[in-house]
Amino acid sequence: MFKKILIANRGEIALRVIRACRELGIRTVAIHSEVDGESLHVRYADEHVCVGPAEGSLSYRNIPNVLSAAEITGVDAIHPGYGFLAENAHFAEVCESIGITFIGPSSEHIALLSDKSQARAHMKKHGIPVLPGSDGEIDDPKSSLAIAKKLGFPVIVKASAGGGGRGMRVVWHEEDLEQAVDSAQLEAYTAFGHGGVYLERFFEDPRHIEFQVMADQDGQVVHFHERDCSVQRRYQKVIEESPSPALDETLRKKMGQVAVQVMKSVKYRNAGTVEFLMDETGKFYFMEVNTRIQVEHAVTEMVTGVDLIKEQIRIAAGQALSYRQKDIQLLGHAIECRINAEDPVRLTPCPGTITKFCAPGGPGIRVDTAMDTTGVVSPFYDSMIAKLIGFGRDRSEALARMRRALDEFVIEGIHCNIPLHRRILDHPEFQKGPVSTRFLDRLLTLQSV
Amino acid sequence: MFKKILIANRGEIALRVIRACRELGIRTVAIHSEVDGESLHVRYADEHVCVGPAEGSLSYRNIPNVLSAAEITGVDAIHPGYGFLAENAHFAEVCESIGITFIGPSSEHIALLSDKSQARAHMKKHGIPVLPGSDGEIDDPKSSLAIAKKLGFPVIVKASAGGGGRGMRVVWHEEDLEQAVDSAQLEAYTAFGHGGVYLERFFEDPRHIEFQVMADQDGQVVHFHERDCSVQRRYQKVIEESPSPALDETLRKKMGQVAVQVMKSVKYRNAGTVEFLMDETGKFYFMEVNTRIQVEHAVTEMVTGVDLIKEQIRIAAGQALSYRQKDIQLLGHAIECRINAEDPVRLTPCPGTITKFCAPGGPGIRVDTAMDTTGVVSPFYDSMIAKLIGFGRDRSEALARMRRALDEFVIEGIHCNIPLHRRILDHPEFQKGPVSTRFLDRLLTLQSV
Amino acid sequence: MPDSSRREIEDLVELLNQYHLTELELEKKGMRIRVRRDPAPTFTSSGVEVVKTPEAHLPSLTPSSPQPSESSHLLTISSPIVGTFYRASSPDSDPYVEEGALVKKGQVLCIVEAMKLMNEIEAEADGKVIKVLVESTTPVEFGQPLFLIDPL
Amino acid sequence: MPDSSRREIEDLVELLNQYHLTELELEKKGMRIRVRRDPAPTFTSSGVEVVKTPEAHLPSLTPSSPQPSESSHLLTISSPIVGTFYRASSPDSDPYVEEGALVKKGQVLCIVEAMKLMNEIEAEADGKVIKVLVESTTPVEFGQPLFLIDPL
Repeated sequence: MFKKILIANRGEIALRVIRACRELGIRTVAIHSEVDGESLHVRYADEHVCVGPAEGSLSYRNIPNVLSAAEITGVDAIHPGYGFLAENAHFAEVCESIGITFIGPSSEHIALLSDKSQARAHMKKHGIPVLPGSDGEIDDPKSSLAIAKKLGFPVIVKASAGGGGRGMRVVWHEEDLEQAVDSAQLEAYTAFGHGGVYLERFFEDPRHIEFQVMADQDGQVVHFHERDCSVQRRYQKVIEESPSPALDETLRKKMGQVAVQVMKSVKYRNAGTVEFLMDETGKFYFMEVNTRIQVEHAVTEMVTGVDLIKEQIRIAAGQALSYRQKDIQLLGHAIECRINAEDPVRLTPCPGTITKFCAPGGPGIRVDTAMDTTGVVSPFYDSMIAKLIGFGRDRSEALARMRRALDEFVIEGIHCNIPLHRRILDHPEFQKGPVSTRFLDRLLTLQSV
Repeated sequence: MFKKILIANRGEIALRVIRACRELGIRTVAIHSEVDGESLHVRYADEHVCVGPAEGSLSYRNIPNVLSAAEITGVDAIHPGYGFLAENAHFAEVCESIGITFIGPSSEHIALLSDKSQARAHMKKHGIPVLPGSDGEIDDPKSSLAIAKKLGFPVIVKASAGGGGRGMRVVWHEEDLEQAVDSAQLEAYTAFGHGGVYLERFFEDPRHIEFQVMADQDGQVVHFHERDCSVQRRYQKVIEESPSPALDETLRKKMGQVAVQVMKSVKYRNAGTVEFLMDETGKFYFMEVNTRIQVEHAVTEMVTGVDLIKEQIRIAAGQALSYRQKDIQLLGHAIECRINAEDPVRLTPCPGTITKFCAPGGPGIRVDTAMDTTGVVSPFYDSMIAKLIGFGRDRSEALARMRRALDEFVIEGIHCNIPLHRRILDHPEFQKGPVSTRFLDRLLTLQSV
Repeated sequence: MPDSSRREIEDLVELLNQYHLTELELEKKGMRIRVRRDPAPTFTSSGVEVVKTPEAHLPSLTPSSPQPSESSHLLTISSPIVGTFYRASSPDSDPYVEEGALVKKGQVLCIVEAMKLMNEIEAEADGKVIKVLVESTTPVEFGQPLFLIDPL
Repeated sequence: MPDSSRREIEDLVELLNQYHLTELELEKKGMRIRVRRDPAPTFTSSGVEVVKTPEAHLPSLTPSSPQPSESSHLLTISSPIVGTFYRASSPDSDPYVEEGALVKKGQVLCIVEAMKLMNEIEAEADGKVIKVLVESTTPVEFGQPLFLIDPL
């Protein structure tokens, strides 16, 4: 087992990893930017190294400084968390080359799966159901139009290197295709340095269902059931839950098997998520693999009782999976609300100083946060203040717990999206069960009209 | 279901009940003394009524004022929590007589079971294994000595009305018996207004194992497995865990059946705990029934996923148990540390103002407290600051979680017993497994020598 | 206002209370502290209009005795029990006392009903009823002020 | 009046009410708080003894630039990278500079090794080396002060 791990991240996920390390008896090194010197993740770690100024690209994403920090502190391994360097194949590769274990998949896995178009092609070849779409990237307008017509409008243009909705365009009419492709390519190039795009059929009311998977060195692959992440705003997840109210036992089993098949087809290792898009009839399609631990992993931890971060660390250290598929049971229902610093009207991030922070407690409630009794939401980083997760014996108890916990949550000095979460949890459509990824955008549009 | 419930308590248990009510959609009335007007339980409740000055006997235990508060607020039911009026048969009786539901057993159950000597006799009659001892209370010195000799020294003198170690004397030699009985009687009379005592054989290294039981109107009785409360200091529980490291599956099943039999023998209703004393060989004896929800109920909630308070409320409202015995599974292992305001040297309660309070979070951790980001431990009430409960897939994970959570816990401005908890959790004997009720006293004696 | 400022102010108020000061001034950094205590006040008794029920003091370790009202020579009669306040012995009867009335020590001022028992609340001193603070048939909690009496 | 000022005033009014104060003054930044309660009730109590210095600063939103040292005209040379600090090019060589030495802008002062690369750190101005702040072969983090230079 590792003796010392560097956590190449900040905020709640850095704390999350430090907690796992402490429970495993592993020493920790925090890295931080110049503005984060007083942060909780720095205080919780055994050692800490400043790696640059506030801007993430100069500190948390600064590969030479992060690796130098790993070298001068003599760590065996690096946990990247999510964001920053978590899906940077180059970083994973350099770690491998200097003999520091990158806690995650290999650089090849990251490279293959972060190219969405390439991953699509690979899965299609392996018999995984993928969304009807173009074979690989498109470029000349004529053939694009032919493909789109064959798929039938509306279609969606997606960036191969994409994520978070960038480089995406929905096209409803033939005549808008060419311009949409152009602008998607431009945006993709600007955002990711690679302008390649591909086409897929566009579903109007899909559900976002993802399976948490873990694989070890020996090729053992286990899934931890699904998360339903359909409550999104502009492709950003807002609420996640497990199990999905849209699946029955048969479908759950089938999709779980496909998720495992996806990971086996690339000989995956460590934690990853297989994302599916599902239509109203229960037909599902592979979308992509996230080659990192995700924000919403805590939902799965609550509902299965498994510590995914510790499992990640154990696997990275060469141990075999400590669970078999039959050990992974759904013990109830869990829901996560991402509490963000957010302007209540414009719904934009609003950083600032939290003058009082007091998280809810009691049965079935878990809070992951890097806030103390006060705290700062820095404009340099993402605006998430806390993850609030509620567990109950069934969905209705989990919902009731979340609502009372939201009422208890004290965050003063700054605006946050707790009122929005209340609106969603109080909404009859959400309470009833499955919603599509357009539920929240519709709710907010109605509101603003 | 009830529309409105009055919580006849303060502190973390009042919050616990308010949370359960909110999750069930029931309105709440807090009562409070003059010094508790700003307390969290008052802020969380929908309504609140001041019932007297600081002294508990004049406020929280003041039956006329508590019941008047129930009347003027028009509640259907009263939840007594633990302590104060929770095991007051007279209070339960008056509630019954004025048509307000007392959320707990009937006044007859409380009366029968709070007389330890009477309860002992009842259980013996019903074939429940009880500790070898006197048949009922003793009084004349001659017959007492005869009984004691038959039992064999050491014996223990116990008050019928006893609890918390008061009115108890261990007697090692014949010649000390008479004086021990006299002084136990005096102490019992002073503490409880009833001086009756009885004799039992004294075990030097017993384990304290208790079973959480719940019974409904229809006579259905279910147990939620055991809690091991052997870590005690002067008969006060310090750490509780479930399952007990001292039981195997066979013994657990057998004791669970006896616990259910105990409750069936008195036609019990609502939540209660059957306490057993167990010797090193696994022989176990009925000790007493606690006719209330207990401080340590959260351990059982964590390890079974059941919300005991909501179940109490549902049963009191006339609903059937929502669990059958086979539904109650041990999902892992849970440990509770009672965090008390305590002088680290003299180990006595030390009330005061907490200038900063920040509870640990993350996976597997639950905190029940009435502290905000600051708070007051009042000299008028008990010195518990918080209950820290950790859950893990097994005992070793639960232990690791508790240790890292104790390290994270920030309580500034007063002394508390976190260092003591660390010492216990770090102790090889405790880590290895089952300890006896004398473990902690021995540990502390060694220390102070 | 940042919480820190609020806390600062509350700290000063606490000191003010603790040492019974009139004025307390604090400047930071360069440090300038000014304390002031005015001689015992004298003031006129008339024109008491509103006396809010004294609530909201920070949680205190010591039992808070009912605060003296602004016109501190006035006597506050508070409810010694929890119940329902009645100004008269029955719906048809006249109130026991009206504002302006002179009362004798021990005279019944009102009834607080608790658990079907009628508890008569008596004047603690001779005096004039300045204000009836609670409306009839209203629930009252322990310690809630019911009457202001100007003792003779 | 901006909303924030309005809220500030409302907060103060609330505190005034809550603690029954007569006067409450707040100045920001340099911090100046004044509380006053008129008229005070009578009592006896002796002097003010302790006024705690208020503390509590929060992590700041703005990057903390290296603090100017006491003698603020001195120039601090900080490490622009994370790595290991060496005063000489090899274990056998003399240090690049000693305390008291005069250096030219652009002159190499030390090496910080990162990922097997030797990064030469240069003087940012002409001046005199007042202090070498780190021992050779020590790990340094980003922004860690290495030298104090007295610029000429």
